[in-house]
Amino acid sequence: MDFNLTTTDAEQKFRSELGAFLDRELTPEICRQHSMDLGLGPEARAFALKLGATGWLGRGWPKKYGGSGGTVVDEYIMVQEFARREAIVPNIVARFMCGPVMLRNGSEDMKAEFLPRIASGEIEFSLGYTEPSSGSDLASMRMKAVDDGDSFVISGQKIFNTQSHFADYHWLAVRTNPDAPRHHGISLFVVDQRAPGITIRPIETLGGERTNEVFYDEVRVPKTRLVGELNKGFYYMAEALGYERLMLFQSVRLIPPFKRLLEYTKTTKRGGRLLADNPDVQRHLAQMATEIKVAQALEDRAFALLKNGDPLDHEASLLKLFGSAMRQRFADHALDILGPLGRLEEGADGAPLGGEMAKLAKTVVVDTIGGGTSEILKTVVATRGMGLPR
Amino acid sequence: MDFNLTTTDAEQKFRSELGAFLDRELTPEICRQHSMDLGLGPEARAFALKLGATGWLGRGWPKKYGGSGGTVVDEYIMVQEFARREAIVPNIVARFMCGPVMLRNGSEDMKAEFLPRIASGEIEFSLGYTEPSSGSDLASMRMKAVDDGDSFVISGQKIFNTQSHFADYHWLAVRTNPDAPRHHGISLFVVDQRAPGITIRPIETLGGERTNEVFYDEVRVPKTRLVGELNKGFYYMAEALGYERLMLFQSVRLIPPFKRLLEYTKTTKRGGRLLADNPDVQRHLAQMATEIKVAQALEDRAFALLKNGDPLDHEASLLKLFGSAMRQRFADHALDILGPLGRLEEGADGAPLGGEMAKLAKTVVVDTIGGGTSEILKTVVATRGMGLPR
Amino acid sequence: MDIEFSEQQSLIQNSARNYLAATFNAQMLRDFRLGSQVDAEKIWQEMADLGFMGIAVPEEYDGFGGNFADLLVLLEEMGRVTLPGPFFSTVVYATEVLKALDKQNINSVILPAIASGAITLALVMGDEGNIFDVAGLSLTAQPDKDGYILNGVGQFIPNGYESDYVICAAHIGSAKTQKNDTGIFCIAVDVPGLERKPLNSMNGLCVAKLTFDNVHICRDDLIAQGSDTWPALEQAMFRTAVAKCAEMVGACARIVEIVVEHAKERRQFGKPIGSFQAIQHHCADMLTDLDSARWMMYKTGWLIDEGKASRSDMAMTKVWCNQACRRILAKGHQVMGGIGYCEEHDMPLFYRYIRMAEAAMGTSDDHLTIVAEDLLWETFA
Amino acid sequence: MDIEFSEQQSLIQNSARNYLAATFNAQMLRDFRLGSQVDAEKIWQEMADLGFMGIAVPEEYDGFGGNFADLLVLLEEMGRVTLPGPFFSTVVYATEVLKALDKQNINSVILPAIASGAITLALVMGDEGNIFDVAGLSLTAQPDKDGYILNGVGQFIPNGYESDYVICAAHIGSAKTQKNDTGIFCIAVDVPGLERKPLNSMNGLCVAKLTFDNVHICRDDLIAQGSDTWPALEQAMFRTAVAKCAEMVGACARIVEIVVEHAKERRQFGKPIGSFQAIQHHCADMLTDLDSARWMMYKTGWLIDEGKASRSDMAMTKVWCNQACRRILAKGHQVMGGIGYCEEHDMPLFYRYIRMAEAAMGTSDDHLTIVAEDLLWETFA
Repeated sequence: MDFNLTTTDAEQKFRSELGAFLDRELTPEICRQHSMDLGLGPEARAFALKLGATGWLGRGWPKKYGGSGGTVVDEYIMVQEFARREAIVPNIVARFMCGPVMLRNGSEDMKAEFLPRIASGEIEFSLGYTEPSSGSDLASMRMKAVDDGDSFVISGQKIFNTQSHFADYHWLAVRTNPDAPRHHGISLFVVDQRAPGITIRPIETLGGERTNEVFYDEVRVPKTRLVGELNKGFYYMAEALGYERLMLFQSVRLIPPFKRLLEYTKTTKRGGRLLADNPDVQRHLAQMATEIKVAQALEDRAFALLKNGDPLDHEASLLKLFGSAMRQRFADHALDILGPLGRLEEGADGAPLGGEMAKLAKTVVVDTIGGGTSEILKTVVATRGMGLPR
Repeated sequence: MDFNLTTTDAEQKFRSELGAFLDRELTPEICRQHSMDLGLGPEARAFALKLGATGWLGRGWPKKYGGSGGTVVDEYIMVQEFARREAIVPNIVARFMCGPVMLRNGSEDMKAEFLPRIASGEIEFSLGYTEPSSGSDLASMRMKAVDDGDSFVISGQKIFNTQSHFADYHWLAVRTNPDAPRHHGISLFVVDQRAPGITIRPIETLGGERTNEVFYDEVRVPKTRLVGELNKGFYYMAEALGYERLMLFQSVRLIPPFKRLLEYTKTTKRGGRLLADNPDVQRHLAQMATEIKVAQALEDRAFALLKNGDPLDHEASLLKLFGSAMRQRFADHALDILGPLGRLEEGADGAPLGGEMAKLAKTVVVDTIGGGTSEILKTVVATRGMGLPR
Repeated sequence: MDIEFSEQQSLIQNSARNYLAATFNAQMLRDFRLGSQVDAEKIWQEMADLGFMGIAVPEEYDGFGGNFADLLVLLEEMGRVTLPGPFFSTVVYATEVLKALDKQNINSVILPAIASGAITLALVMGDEGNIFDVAGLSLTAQPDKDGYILNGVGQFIPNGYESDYVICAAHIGSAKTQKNDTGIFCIAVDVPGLERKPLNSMNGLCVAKLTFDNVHICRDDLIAQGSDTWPALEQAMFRTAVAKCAEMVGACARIVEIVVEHAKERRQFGKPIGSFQAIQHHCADMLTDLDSARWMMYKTGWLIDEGKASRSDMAMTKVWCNQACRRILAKGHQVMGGIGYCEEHDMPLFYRYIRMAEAAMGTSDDHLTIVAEDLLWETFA
Repeated sequence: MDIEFSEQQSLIQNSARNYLAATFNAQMLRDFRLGSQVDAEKIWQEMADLGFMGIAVPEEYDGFGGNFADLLVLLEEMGRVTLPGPFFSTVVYATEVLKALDKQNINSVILPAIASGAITLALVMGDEGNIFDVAGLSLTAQPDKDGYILNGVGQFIPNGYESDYVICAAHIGSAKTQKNDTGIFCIAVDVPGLERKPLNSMNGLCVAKLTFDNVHICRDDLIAQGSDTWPALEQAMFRTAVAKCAEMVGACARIVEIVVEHAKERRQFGKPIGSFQAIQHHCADMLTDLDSARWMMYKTGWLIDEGKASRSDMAMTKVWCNQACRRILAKGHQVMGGIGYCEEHDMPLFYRYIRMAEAAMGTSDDHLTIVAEDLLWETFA
């Protein structure tokens, strides 16, 4: 039994070099652009290219596709080193969601075209899965691609495509065989996000992030942009889920905000008494700290399975269930600790910690919804993880 | 808007006279016999007859059936006055579950035979509903009554018939038409609990109460003992549910134990400090007190509907949902307050409050299960109370 | 026992529901949050004309003379539309203080003006929304020859930016612990030395920071002082906490309606999501929390009107409403799914409203502490 | 990162699971709870022969020399059958203290006897299960000419009635606050003046009250004293708290198995109840709690073996296991329905076991207080 992430010298070297790079290059502005989903500014774009140039962004991928060797441990090191600095790996959708699927299932041409540009930090993708009437029931999607010689012609609408306003490509799931059973008629395409016929409408969210509706009006997509085999799209989407959930969710990200909150309670008085001396505040803090540690233990276990080559199925759903609910409890505790002032937002005179907990509280609302609702995930855990009948 | 229970002089007089009677006559031994479901001893039997002799047990029923007039307010006063003294109205199943159904649906002969004996405190009933394979899905019951001239012949098994070992009559639901849709083929009978062919096997429970399995082997029941119409039994069972739930559940019963716990914390030190000075203990106590008060407000609302003649449907389910979960939280708080010693039981040297919280904790386990599981009740609230599709 | 609304209460409910539903829509409410004052004065006057402002003002002061439960009925309706503006701070917060202080010479001037909609008020009490501790008063008033000099900062003052007058509780002199030295002042916001800054909160610009820098107050602006002052203030604060619960219950009642409607209409896996047990049970939990909060709130209101409400009764009400409404909000979002996270939907209005309300007039922790104090010193009955 | 059990741990797991499953059945466990000692000696010796007693005893003392994680693996198995008897008090609680004190002359005598199954031990520490406060030690030891006189009451002592020896922590002299004056004694239970009374607990007679009435102890029975004693004891207590978590996790793992089996087999409304979303989601919640508790427990065990576990790491583990296991227990009963409430079913065994364990070696409140203390004084990493 060994919970050490880095066990080889190479891994340790990678971690420390990457850490040093990030300490040097990551600015608050870049972190802000990462976390807001409002679009990458020039700073974040430049940073992505700089990281790409080191070869580290492609760590874990074959060299011929722009990768730099290394293992899944390196990928996890990368994710964690960014997370502990409250940043996100640049072009994360391309790097951890679309890229790996392409690597396993894409044609040689597709891989050669896209993977090196992902590894170089050049391009980002946006997921095009959800439709207004297909949320939890993703397999009911209705947006269609019609075969038309060398290309498909696509019309319809997607929603909650969070990166579409700044991403370069749309990772689009559409129905290609309306007559097949639901899961069997869906294909994945890589579509130029700026192609003629595409309209992107912004959706403002409670948490302040931007997401989008994306409308397709007879958009022509060459057949070379089909990912893998026709009508296998749903399986490609599903097979990557465990890996994605682990790589995208890192509770270590909560540690810096927690430390700031802790420090705030040690230095701020309410009613003549330090917050940290209030037993209610103490209980909230202790519970928050405990739950972060528990989440980390669960993540360690999931990563150990992944590293071991074991399938990461319901374990990833369970991890997301735990982590998302934990983040919501975290925000509730934080607001309880901060009281009325904790409801002040960025820019308000006297807002504790610059209003970050008010912001966090709004943001985490979607955590138990997006990327699989808790209800769907619980059913997955119960049926796939525990063998209960469907 | 008026939350006063007693509004007329007659009601106030009844309450104060009944209260004085109970203060005089109720002994700890009687309360113990009431609460344990272990069977009524001679003291509790004698007490029931004494109460019956006052005419108050039949309060709310017509005089010709042994009642003494009065209103549903009087019935509720009776329930509450017993509950606040941690006792239970004697022969409560007969008085508040079987009696009212009989009063509405029974034949004249049946009413004349049974109701006066209920009102006099003489007889108790035991519910015979659940079967080993029919719990939440009560309508699937399989125990059958076969028509045989002047009587029915009944064979089969019931389970969780809590009073059968001391009750005089079995209030038995059985299938009388196997061909009808599930809810339409069930009838209710009054069966002498000591009739030949009936075997009662005790079941010991976690909470220490006794319950029973009841086996019927060709038990012959005269047709005069059919309650109301044939095959209407399920509806009779259902129509009484709201009334029963309100009359059987009274959160005021938790107030005396809460006060004893409170007093204990004010007089007991742990680690050199009074428990009552421990902020964790304070928080637990405040939450417990709050929830008892909230339950009382919900009960007031339910009773106001009942008194007003409004149907008490999902509101009673909601009340039971709240109250049962509240009692479980209450027990958890109590154990948290009392720490290790709170796990000592009656008779153990040093058990706080004579081990009553350890006992309570075990007892409340069944509260969210018996009399309708919380899962079933939530579905009732959602579908019947909120109009969600079945 | 009769929990039906009185005829008068039903009238209040209907008139408020009809007016508010016809007046506010989601876009308007979002605009208000971001600072728009379009139609604010017109709406304010219409509400005054409907008698809303005078609901709890005694008839002798040109009010409607309603009891506390009447006020709760109205506030529940206002919660349903997440009503913005200085209604609560004027008609509840400030009015409760004025009624509790019961100074006829003051009330005969201010209460009619409140009832007619002529003025709006805010209240400066304790530090950072801490309203229950006399030692935590935000301001000090130093006597000088023709009055007082007020200093200090009122932080997180509801509607402190858009009100005409501010009622301030201040320590007179320098001692900061005695209840006897509390003075109450009523001052116009244009007094020199008072700076008001709106604060960006989760629910927009509905709170403010008021800085008093040597503000000269003439003697007549002291409206109460002495040993009765703090107890009266405290009583008003607890009643106001219960009133806040009515707003929260109204908001949550509307959340439950929105969510149930969605659960009936939204289809996934070939059927309405409301036919799935998980969704049904979320909804049942929401209704359980809503009903329990609602009846606790009205029962406490009735106790207040009967003169029987203890401090604990009122504190428990805020504890439970805070806890229950937080759960309703969370489950509501869960049932709504992604669409409820979009600002164009109604849910974010309620999110912002409830998050502010659960911290207003005392958090759960604040009130549990009060309940515990009383439990340990008084009798629980 | 490799969370697989080592080969040795798998051996321990298999051997324990096979032996315990073959040895215990529900009826036997109920009888044990009610005081039956049938087969107890035989079982004890079999377990010793299998190496269970020596698992954490260093090889130099004739033990198995396993690390802390090995011990956790074994305890998880014991939790699965709610193992009764003095195993935990002897092999974990007392052994951890002895190892922490590290007195070779003592350990060379006692540890081999533990490993061989020759003796059982109990431990008397603080008042009423309060094991983390030096001021709360239950006993005082007054020096006299040839030794000490022990007085005091050890309340709620795990397996205090059926053990051969008692290790006692006592204040030497009369001062009750200094960590330096803590002395540790090892005494045989037949010493005059020691009265032992079994207590009826939620899990039967597994705790006792030990009254020391002028018990004369000879000087040699003092096995440790001085400034290192309390820190060593404290370390042992925290490790033991983590060990208790392993038992709880084992019990809950078995609850989950029982419940899932039931949910697959029990049919209502024409289908297995496990096909209803409400039941599925209860089960998923249970697994989430179980996995999180389990991996937190093993990770902390690993940290302990690496010498990197802080006091907080260990306290957090008990906090979370207490909280998670309580929920698992409650949901387990809910899925089982009425049958799980009958004493003849296995669920009550687990109910009683978990309710005791959640209070043993510190409640959630106790450990949260410790975590908070450390958070406020140390760095959180």
